[in-house]
Amino acid sequence: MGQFIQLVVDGLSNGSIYAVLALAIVLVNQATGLINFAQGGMAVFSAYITWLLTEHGLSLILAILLSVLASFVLGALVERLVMRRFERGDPDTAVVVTIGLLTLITGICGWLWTYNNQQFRSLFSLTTVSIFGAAVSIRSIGTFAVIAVIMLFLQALFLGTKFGLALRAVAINPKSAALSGLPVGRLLMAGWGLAAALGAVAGALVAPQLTLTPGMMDTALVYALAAVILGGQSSPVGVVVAAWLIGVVENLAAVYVHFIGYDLKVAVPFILTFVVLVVRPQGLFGRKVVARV
Amino acid sequence: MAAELTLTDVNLRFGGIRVLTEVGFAVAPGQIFGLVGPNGAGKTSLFNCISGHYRPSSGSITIDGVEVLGTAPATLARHGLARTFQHPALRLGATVLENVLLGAHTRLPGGPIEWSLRLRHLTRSERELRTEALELLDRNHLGWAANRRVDELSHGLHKGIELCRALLSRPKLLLLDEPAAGLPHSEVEQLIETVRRVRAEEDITVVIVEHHMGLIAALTDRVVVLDHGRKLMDGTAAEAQSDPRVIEAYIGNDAVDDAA
Amino acid sequence: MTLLELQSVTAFYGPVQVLDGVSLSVPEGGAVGILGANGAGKTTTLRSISGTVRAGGRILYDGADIRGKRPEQVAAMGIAHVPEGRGGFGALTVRENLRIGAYLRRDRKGVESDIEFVLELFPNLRERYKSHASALSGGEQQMLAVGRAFMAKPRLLLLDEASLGLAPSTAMTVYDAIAKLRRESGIAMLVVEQNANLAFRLVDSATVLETGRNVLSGTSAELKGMDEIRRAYLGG
Amino acid sequence: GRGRDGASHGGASTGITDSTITLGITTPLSGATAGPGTCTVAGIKAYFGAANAAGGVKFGDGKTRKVEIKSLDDAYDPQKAKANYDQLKGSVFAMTAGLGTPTNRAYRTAAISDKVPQVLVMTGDPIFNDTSQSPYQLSLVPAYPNEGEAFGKLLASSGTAHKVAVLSQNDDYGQGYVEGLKKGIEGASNIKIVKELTYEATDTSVDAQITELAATGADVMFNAMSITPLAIASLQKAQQLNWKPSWFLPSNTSSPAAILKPGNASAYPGVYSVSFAKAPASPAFANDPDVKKFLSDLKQYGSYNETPAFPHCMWSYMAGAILEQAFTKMTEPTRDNFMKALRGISDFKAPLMLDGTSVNTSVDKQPAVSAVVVQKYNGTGYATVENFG
Amino acid sequence: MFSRAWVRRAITAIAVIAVLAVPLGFDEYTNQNLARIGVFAVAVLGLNVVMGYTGQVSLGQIFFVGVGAYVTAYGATHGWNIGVVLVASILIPGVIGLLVALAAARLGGLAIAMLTLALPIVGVPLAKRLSDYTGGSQGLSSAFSSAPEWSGLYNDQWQLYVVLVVGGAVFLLTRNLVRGKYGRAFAIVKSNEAVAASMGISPYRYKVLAFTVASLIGGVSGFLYMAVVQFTSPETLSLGHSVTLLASMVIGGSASIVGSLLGGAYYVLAPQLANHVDPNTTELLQGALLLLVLFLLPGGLVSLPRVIARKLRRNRPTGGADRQQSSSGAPARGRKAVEEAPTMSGIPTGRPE
Ligand SMILES: Nc1ncnc2c1ncn2[C@@H]1O[C@H](COP(=O)(O)OP(=O)(O)OP(=O)(O)O)[C@@H](O)[C@H]1O
Ligand SMILES: Nc1ncnc2c1ncn2[C@@H]1O[C@H](COP(=O)(O)OP(=O)(O)OP(=O)(O)O)[C@@H](O)[C@H]1O
Ligand SMILES: [Mg+2]
Ligand SMILES: [Mg+2]
Repeated sequence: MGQFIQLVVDGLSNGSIYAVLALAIVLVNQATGLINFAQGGMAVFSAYITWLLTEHGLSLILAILLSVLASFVLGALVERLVMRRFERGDPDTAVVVTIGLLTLITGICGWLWTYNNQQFRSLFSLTTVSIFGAAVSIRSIGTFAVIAVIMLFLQALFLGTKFGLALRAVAINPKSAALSGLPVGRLLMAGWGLAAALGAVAGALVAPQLTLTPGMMDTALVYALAAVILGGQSSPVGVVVAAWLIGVVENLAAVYVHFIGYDLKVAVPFILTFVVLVVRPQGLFGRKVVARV
Repeated sequence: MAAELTLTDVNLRFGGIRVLTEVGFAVAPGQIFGLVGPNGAGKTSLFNCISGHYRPSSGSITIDGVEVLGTAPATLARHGLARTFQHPALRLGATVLENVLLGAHTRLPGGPIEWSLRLRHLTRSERELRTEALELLDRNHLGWAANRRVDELSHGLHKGIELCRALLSRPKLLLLDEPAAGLPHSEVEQLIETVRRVRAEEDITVVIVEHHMGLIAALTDRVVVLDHGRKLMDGTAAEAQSDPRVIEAYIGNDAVDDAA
Repeated sequence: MTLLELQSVTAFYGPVQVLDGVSLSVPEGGAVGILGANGAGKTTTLRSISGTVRAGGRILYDGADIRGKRPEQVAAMGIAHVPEGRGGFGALTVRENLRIGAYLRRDRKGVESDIEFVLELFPNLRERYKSHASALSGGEQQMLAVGRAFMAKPRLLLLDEASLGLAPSTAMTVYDAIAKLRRESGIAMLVVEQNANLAFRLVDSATVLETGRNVLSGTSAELKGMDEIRRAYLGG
Repeated sequence: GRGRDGASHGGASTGITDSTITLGITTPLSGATAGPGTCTVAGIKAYFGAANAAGGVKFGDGKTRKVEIKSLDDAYDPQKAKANYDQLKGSVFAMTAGLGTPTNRAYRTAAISDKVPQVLVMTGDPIFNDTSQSPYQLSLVPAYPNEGEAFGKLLASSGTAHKVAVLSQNDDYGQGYVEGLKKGIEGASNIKIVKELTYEATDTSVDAQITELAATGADVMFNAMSITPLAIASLQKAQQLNWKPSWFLPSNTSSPAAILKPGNASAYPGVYSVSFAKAPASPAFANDPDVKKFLSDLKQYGSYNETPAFPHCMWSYMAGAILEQAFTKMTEPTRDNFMKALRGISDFKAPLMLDGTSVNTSVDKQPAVSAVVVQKYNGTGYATVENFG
Repeated sequence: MFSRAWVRRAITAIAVIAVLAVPLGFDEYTNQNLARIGVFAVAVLGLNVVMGYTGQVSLGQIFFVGVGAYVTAYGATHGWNIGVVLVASILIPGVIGLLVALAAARLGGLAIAMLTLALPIVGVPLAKRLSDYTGGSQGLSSAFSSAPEWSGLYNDQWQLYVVLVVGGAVFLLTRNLVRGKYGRAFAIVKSNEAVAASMGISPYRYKVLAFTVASLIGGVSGFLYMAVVQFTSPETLSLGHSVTLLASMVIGGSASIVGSLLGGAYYVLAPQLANHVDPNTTELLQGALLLLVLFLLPGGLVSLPRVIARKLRRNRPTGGADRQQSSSGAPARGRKAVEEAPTMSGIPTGRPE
């Protein structure tokens, strides 16, 4: 029983890693209609900025704040200078452009800061507290809390604010949005900027555990994508819940389902997602959009 | 053989919304049948039920006496049902001819392996259908546009292309969803001619949804009026146009003197 | 006072010229119709005004040339365009669609009361208030498009076949509502309409386009009296 | 079938002239393994950069040649490694130092049929040392089982009873270590393996494994792990669970600065590793002349500015020294002659080598370096140990 | 005068002969590179069938390449007849593809991308687990494609011939498939499933078909991979390569046969180019190259001639379209304008007859 709870707690803390990235992906998806493969790379880049600032003696909090700001600007610039050209074209091309961005950003990180692992200070301490007999680190709890806050913030942004509504409208139909007077370009930039800023937070949360390397987010990205689709692309709460679910189920399956084991546990989120999608094509929390004929 | 279509007590709901309630009527083979009613009455949904895109929650739909409820749309299409869409659904980047040829899909023989080998009889039937498609376009005054990309053409022409696509499949039951929308008056007359000619030549049953009462009056043998998912009346177009309930719910009082 | 004036406007799609010197003018609070066969360039004319198609010639709005402005800038100047086809925000609810229409407005109260006005006009939309726009019937989507344009409280309304797919009585209601709006708040409008009977209920004058050029213009009364017009557009 | 012979025109093999010899490397310089991959290039460039600066290497045929290195990135993709080899083989004398089992295997067959030496490559795969199967091959580092076995033997000879928990990478690397461990404790009744788990190199976390292993209450953790962040996380996680076994880490994830310190390894009764190279980060070697020269060569000629966290820099630096040994014994500028010279080195002590280890290339089925010593972490660096505990 | 058909046949024959002469004319490294391009062009071609033509985003194509390679390696090392090896290396991935497709085709849009993404992700540990057949993480080598003595060819020449013949056949068959009936069907499934259904095209069945064809072709690519690389391991089917295949498809030109070839060339040559410039910054260079190509040619490399033609047309000195206009007295709108313009009243009475 103790082990079971510990595994659940471990799973939640893994899931949190996927969740932060997934939230950023949802943000871009809602604001531009794209799945951004470069999201992980952008988060890594932001983490390097934070790291660089701390290396120069800044306090971690300050470094993160500055990095969030810088990332917002960089994200907006990426949209303006790179993505803009592809946004109204073939969506496959746009997705491949984000793949190119991922490669480029990873390459730039490797070139500027080498492919070696850099130690990244953690916002939260590693000391543990005991919850229901399971050891939980303050870091896990802190990460958990930050994610919950971001999740609620995004949920409120999308559903409750005019700005969020405008972001979504632009993604759905930029032409009509422009006819209604929405500043399409600026909204797209804002969407990317926000996602990049969120990526900076994600990077700072994840880097202490994964250590900072250019490819730090590669695996997490795959899980984050699964979480985005499982949770229902449009729902911040949905993807976070999905990410936690994936983390927990994966752990339990590895330990308790002998046939799966630690090598094939990676299949679990995908099987889970498949089963859910067959029953609920819109994902756990997504709302079905009917395509009428 | 023109098809016979019968609907009995068709019910359709989406979540809490009742879209169709106990709708039933029969279309005799070879008829041109009108389906009218206010916006949101459920006309398109009814088409979707017949063509298999929607699955009614209860009721029965038979074509030539065979129950088709729950049959996949592709299967129905292979058995002689064709339709157009209220909002034209064409491949915008492809040429008009390519779009129309799609209608001939079920008429082309051969499976994927034969087509990979490009067997001679396949290329021959493809050529023949191409010729047929061009003739069809010509007859519908669209021959000049055959090799233009669809997105280079104005919206008004899209309906006509869809009609040709549906006709190329040689259907025995044809469902037309607002074929006259967006056409100027003179074109509507042409459309009326076309549908009449098709019925005369092809041995086909046609069901038309249309808000253009002139077209309905000129073309249909019978009409059913839907309102809020229920059948309001069933009769000739003239009867419908003078039925006070229909005028109240649909045509509007001051439209009577204006209607063409 | 002329609100909008097109002077020899030209437009191309790629190398293909589709407008070849279209001229017309809409007075403040006036309503002008555009008639023409399919492909005559009616939609393109409206697009060149709202900035979705690049145009040559001159397009004067309030005396200033607005060519080259981006659609959102044009919209911000008080021009609302009800585009041809669906053009809605499928994954947004009816309510959200209407709110997007009012994006440029700052008066919260006014927006809410205008939403009420639109729902009054289109009872169908009230019934589907929380549905995604993509679930609506064809006519209901058209209502939503018109409603969105109302929500913008424009000075100039560009209507591209606003009656498309509307039931006769509804079309009438809409046109009467537009006429009322025009009377009450002095909105000017440029109306493309295949159903010329409807159009003439609304417009004071109209121009006929053919292959991208005006071939005929006149007041409603003048045009209605012409045989060719009757034959081609009115069915008489 | 036949390949085209690029091997020798009128005596001298490809890639060697009277004044130069060119060596080729294909190794991951991008992607997940780029960290150690970059190190492999830096180390050998450092060695020969210094040698070239000192005038060059004097060959056994009396000529002095400069050594040139051509390195290409294969991103750990076997197909790209083969393509790189295809590209290099027309201009290099031998392939060397590349990192990775599948990548080295991908062009092994071709190298054999082209008679291009593929030597001192960094893989623990034993096939490269079997002269009957791989006549033109020789790997540098101890086969993975050797390292595991060394630790197993130490455990077995401790005389006390131990329960061992095993966590290994799910590939030949991890399996090799575990195999070696088992061989080392064969017949020793005091050692019991209580649980064996694996992880994937791409995993982001091994928390669940550690949790499961901690529940066994084992007092020894055998952690055959090659991924830096996971090694750190394992050390951290076990502490969180208040599980403090003696710990074994393999040679390439035992860096005191990069892994043990952030993992707070001093919390454990003992952290063991095996090695044959001096750890430059270890204070014990701070004034070691080998280490000092190595670090300055690395900076100057390898363009590598940090103190390496991966041992691969040291290993390829040694590879340079071993190659130089072979060069000095080469009497003809041919590949055959080179292979013979390379195979004839015994008890050579390359720079940076720990006491108790040496290079022996004449033993079939063994890599150039097969002896390792077990070391124990002392809070800052390592010290060689003879006994467990 | 020669008839058009005759000229076409002659040109085709000359082209075929020229292509077949290639292996004899180039040096070893060029031949090897061409062979590699062929391998990945076939893989991209398969991806194009399911994604480019049918619109089902697949991140799993490399998995089928890997399975094909493993089957080939297994068969070749177990002394199977080479024909049997070829057939097995196509059919086994095909059957797996079919089974996956039966499940995946139920899902639409991104969900299918996610499910296919799982293939390489799960494929790697699976390949390790099935080490009895796959050689585990150490992989399998097989030099079954060495040139036979009777041919008198070098290995590289022989391998290139294998690629040319097998790959050429696959390209030809696929081109035929995507041209007529099936091409149209795939295209409408891509653009609107509801419409497809009402044309008698079951979206599900055609998605399954496209996916299966893609995996069959992937299997061919795997066979050729083994013939050219002669080694396979779990790394062969890693996700990163699948993503690169997808990028290559778009860069070559999606839904295009020639584009597939160009995509294969990109897949093979981009890393080599990057290595040539600076092996230490290959990722940076490849990312930059990808963005550069798509920036200039969003339609992929295959659109280059079209883009050049458009540029030339635009740069033509005043005249061109304008001149045409003044001579007809009507805006240049092709046939329609010319035929429609003259109406007596100035009001069109309908469309031209
Ligand atoms: N898939 C669906 N999901 C939810 N509601 C739907 C769906 N399909 C139809 N409806 C609802 O059913 C009602 C009837 O729609 P339908 O399209 O059948 O109307 P219609 O009679 O064709 O109207 P119109 O003349 O405007 O085209 C509408 O209110 C619509 O919102
Ligand atoms: N994207 C495009 N590319 C090329 N040509 C186009 C494009 N859009 C429209 N056209 C052409 O421009 C001309 C004018 O089109 P427009 O849409 O303005 O006509 P319209 O008068 O609105 O017709 P309708 O009544 O059918 O809507 C047509 O000949 C059409 O073929
Ligand atoms: Mg309808
Ligand atoms: Mg129009």
